[in-house]
Amino acid sequence: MPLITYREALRHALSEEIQRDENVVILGEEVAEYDGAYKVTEGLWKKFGDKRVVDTPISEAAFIGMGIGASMLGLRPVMELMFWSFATVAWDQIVNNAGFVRYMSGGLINCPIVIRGPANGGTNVGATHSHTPENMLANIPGLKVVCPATAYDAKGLMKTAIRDNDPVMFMENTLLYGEKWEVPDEEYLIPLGVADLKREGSDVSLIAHGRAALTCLKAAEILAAEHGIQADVLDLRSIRPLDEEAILRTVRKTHRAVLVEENKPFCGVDAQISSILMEKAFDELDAPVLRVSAIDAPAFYSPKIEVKQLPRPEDIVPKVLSLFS
Amino acid sequence: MPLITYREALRHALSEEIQRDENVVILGEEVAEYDGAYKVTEGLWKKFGDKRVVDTPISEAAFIGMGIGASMLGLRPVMELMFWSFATVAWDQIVNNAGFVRYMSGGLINCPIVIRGPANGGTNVGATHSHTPENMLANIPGLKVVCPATAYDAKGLMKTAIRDNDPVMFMENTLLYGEKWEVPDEEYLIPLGVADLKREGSDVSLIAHGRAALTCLKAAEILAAEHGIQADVLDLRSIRPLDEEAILRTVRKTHRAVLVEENKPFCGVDAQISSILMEKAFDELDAPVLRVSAIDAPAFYSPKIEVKQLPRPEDIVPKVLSLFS
Amino acid sequence: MPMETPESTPDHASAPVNRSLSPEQKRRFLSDMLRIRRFEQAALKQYSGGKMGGFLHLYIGQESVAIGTVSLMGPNDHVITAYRDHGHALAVGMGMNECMAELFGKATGCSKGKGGSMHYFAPDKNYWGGHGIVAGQTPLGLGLAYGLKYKGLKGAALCFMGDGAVNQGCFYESLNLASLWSLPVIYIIENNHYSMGTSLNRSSAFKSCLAERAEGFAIDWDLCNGEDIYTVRAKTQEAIERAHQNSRPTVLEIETYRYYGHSVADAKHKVYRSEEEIERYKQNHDPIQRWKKQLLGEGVLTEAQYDEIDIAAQQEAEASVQFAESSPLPSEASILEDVYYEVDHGTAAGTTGRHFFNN
Amino acid sequence: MPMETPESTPDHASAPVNRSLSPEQKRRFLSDMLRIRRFEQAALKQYSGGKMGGFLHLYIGQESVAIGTVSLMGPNDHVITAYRDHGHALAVGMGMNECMAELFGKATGCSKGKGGSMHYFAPDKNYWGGHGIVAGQTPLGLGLAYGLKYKGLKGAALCFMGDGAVNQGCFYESLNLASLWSLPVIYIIENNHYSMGTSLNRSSAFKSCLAERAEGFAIDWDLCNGEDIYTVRAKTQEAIERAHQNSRPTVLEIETYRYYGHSVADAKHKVYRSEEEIERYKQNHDPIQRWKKQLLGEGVLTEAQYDEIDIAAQQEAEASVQFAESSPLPSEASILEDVYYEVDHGTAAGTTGRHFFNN
Ligand SMILES: Cc1ncc(C[n+]2csc(CCOP(=O)(O)OP(=O)(O)O)c2C)c(N)n1
Ligand SMILES: Cc1ncc(C[n+]2csc(CCOP(=O)(O)OP(=O)(O)O)c2C)c(N)n1
Ligand SMILES: [Mg+2]
Ligand SMILES: [Mg+2]
Repeated sequence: MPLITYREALRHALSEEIQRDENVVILGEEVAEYDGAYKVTEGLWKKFGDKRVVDTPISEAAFIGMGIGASMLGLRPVMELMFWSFATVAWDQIVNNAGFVRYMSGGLINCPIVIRGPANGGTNVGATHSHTPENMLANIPGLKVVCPATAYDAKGLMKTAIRDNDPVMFMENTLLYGEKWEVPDEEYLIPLGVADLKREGSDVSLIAHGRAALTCLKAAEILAAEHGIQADVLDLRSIRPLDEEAILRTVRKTHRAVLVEENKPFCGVDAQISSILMEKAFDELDAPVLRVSAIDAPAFYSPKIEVKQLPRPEDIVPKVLSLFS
Repeated sequence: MPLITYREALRHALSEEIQRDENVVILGEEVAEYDGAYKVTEGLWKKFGDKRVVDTPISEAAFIGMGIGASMLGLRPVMELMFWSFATVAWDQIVNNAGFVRYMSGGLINCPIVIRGPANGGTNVGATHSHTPENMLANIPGLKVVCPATAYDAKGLMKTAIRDNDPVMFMENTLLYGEKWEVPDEEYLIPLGVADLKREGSDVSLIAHGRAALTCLKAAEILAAEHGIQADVLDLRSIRPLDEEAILRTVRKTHRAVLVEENKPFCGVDAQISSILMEKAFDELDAPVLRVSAIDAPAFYSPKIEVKQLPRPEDIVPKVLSLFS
Repeated sequence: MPMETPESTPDHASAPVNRSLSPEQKRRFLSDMLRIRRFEQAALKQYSGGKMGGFLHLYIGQESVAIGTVSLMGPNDHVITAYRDHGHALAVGMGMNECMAELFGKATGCSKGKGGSMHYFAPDKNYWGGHGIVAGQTPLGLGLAYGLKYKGLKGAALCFMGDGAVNQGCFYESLNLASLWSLPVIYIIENNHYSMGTSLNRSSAFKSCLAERAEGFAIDWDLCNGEDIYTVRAKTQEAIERAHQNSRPTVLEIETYRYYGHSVADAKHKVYRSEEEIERYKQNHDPIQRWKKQLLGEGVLTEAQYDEIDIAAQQEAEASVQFAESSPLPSEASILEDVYYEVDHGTAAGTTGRHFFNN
Repeated sequence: MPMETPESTPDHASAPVNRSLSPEQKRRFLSDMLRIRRFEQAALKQYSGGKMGGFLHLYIGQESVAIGTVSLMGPNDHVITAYRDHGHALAVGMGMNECMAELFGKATGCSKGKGGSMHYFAPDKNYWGGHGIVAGQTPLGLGLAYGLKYKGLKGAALCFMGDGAVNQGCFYESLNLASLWSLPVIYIIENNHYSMGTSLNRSSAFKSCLAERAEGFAIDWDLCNGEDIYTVRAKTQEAIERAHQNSRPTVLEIETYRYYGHSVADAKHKVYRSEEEIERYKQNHDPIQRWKKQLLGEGVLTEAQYDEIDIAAQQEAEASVQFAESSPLPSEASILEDVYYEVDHGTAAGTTGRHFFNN
């Protein structure tokens, strides 16, 4: 299988879906003539023209809202937020309009929109540009939230997200855009709501989403090599819908879990996972479910310090070891 | 002690603090000449005049941001959101500016602002007007979040919030504004970060915040009367800072807990509490910590149905009983 | 003070779009306005009787705006509005039954009892709500216009908003996009001179009027007196033509007045404005009475016909109350319906993974 | 195309605020501009050398705007700006050392390494940042003006923003409030004709210029060519007087140009605009060269003096790199500092309850 970057995988997904469905339109700041601030949409404007790939002014509330309105009429807008951080200025449109219009209309109106862009810390852009709002948006019934960790997942999930008839919040990661994975040439789709067991073990479950899943894979290697501990690494891939079965399955097998995420801890996604395990796997647990999250402060600019703010393998390993002591 | 309403308690707190500190100014839609959409500020404009109590246009992003800017210069604005739901249009100002300005400036700038208003469902105003964003805002390091359940708490916490030198998100409840509690005439303050054990029991801990704490009290009465189960009812009062000690104390005593909140379940405050108990009270638990939250859908308008969407005593009681079976 | 814009002039009555009206159509407008008024009055009565919850924002006094504008809509014209949405709903042809039932929170309501007064919808009638967050509908309206243009349809999106809503930022973002991309959206500011208890001059800084703010975005704008249907239609038609022919946006400010409080809960509405002011409007500027007089003068209406129309409207409203009253409540199970399309339709997507997190 | 506004006219040079300038002050402006340019060039070099992370938005080409405007500030005048904030920072008197150290992410940085390039602050110099969210500072600037008025101080808040930032809604909400309440805020649109890769005409619909959008809010506005300090000062002084004397807001659009990309990561900036365009600006409109020529012409500067000033600026910039390089990193413990005032100060409030939720 060809090795391609996460960025290319997304681009292929977008390109294929634009070709497949005339209602798919890409909008966002600098997505067209500039080829995308992070080059995810590179070449698409040249290939598909002004109608299908559209540059917007810096008006997230209006253009996201516009996309929602257009989706109500049957378009399938794929809106790029240059950073998910900028969702803060479009919060009302996302939550109240995309999230609730179907419900408030008693199911008369659909909102098949995808809002996508990077949502991550770790790139020294400071607190205003490092939001990871997957927990907040998954709190909203009506929204779906997806956080792919690899190129393979990014492509398969993006294609599914575009075809989904509900609003999907698609969160990427600038630190992964340049990383390569094997991705088949043939078309494939990955359903939302299916976690991926990225590594099989038997002793402990590492459960994560987004880039943290990759950090868990590294931690798992260390655990195996240095401590003889074999970890399951479960990548949630989608936050809502959530593959609860897979979570319970791995924990029922290993009886121990460490949850890892790059979000801030208070009411992070892993708070929810922990509470699910509390409720549904209490008797299966040989030790408390522990969490590793970003250090609980706004994102620090200083490159040498920020790197310590996000979960690293060396933060995960001792947590795991503590479960066995 | 005189019985006064939650609304009056808040008003007294505002009035006393306006008088105490010339930098305290109240701003919001209809807070002055109209006496407040929910009459919390009734009479204050008459009493204190145009400078101290100010009506704003319907521009939440700008007036909240304005309050933040003014607070940087040393004012202590108390901003009313007619509903906390409308924070969605001011989200960026609240999160990035109030939440992060101190951090990003390396501690050079303070933001002693209070943003207050009702945050609750249950009044048949539909999904757009029923947000309970305490979980989301408590996710943001830099913000503080307070959710008083009684008139006594509302007054004592409001006065503290206004004197606090950090941004405090103060969430009230329209269903409580008219309810009465004993409130002393003498001045008192309630610190943030101190939970209140509103009922003492021995068998189970009901942990809640806001109106859900009152629902727990009712459930506790039923449990005592009909099932001989004595419940601790712990009202968190402030979400961040959080009185973790009090949470652990009650659970170490009862070894069983049900967490109740009116928020939607996914990544609600109680997900966080559950994960704390998982981590820090695992060996103390005789049964899994269970949760009762709002039914996981946008707020339903229909009065007869919406009432079923929020936790009621009859939702809590069986959860508690299940812990003993 | 309010309503200083000139009332209907002969020009407006003789505008092509008005000259072509048949007597029947003119009486139909009367009926349409009376239907709104009688519906609202019935709703008020039922609200006071404890039959509904939440808010009730009445459209009484503003009927000519919804009827005048919506009467010009063709098959590809769409409507979206704020929470004061009953008038527009009835204007586009929604039935009183489903509207009243919605207020009663019944399963037969237009939104199955989920939306309530502020959140009516009827996409089959090109009616996209009913939106509770002030000005939150303004980008959605833009999106309707975008969708029309994208699909190559000659249409317009009429996006209604209040005079208070003009102070929400997303409206200006929308204006810029509308102008920059030449989208066929028509923002109709229903200026009833108050946003809750705040009079226009206490909420907004402007030059001659609110619509003039569009000038800076190179958007055509206009201001008119809304009490007369001819005027409303003449001005709206210009905007619709601009949208249909040139795919250009318009901001049209229409002066009007609400007789009741902001919502039924607004006990102070005779404090922040005088009784005389309210009376003046009722006496001199009532859109229904004005139109009645106009039609009587034109000889296309008799007093008897008027009464007949009015009684029909009252009866229809009463019947809708009966309908609502006797309709079933939504089921408790329906709380979890209409959240996700995929779940409702039992698709593979809807049955994969956990969608709901009830405890 | 850009910069069609007239350049400095004799009027501007002879404006009272300019006529009163001493030769020393005039040379000081030169020095101030050169300090910005040399600082930015040094930063660019260090960025390329891998000494910093994140973004670097250079102010090169726009120096006259920050220097011209800030030179008029009195003790109660305040500044706030966006992420392209180094120019304003140096203009208000921040040291190159703490500015460069911030870029290096060092503990000696103006924000202790926490804010980075986009988030400089110096409240002791009335400088309130450095804000990363486009236009997010516009309500804060309003708040500074509100605070001044509340406290009865005669001052102004200068709130800088870009030509792309005018399409964020909170700016218009702020304009309405500023006008309605007569707040002494001056919005200065630094129109460098591009928001990232998007040229002005692709991002904004307007009549004659962006500032004219203020007209609809009954706010005074003006447009000027920013390449000449005399012009910038003359126009800014009018706005400051309006703020100080009448407590009225102004929107002042100043045309300018950036020579480098949007940020240093902007590899396409010679694709979305031509090399010739950039060269034309450098050759004909460079604010430093223009000012140098002006002062040479006035006879208040010699080539030797110029070189001396420039070398001093270069040396200062180089020294700041040394300072930054040799400064310590922030401690890991400092991650949890500066989040809450009460915690940092160990008050009762700061020690009650759990504030941080690290695992
Ligand atoms: C963002 C937001 N802020 C505040 C409110 C509360 N609110 C609802 S209607 C209203 C007044 C709006 O007045 P206007 O736009 O003139 O419309 P009218 O009620 O006169 O039809 C206010 C303040 C809201 N729903 N949304
Ligand atoms: C709300 C928001 N949207 C998008 C961005 C990304 N962004 C940062 S700067 C910028 C361009 C701004 O251009 P302009 O206002 O003209 O300022 P200039 O860079 O020219 O100084 C964009 C799109 C952001 N920081 N915030
Ligand atoms: Mg109004
Ligand atoms: Mg620019």
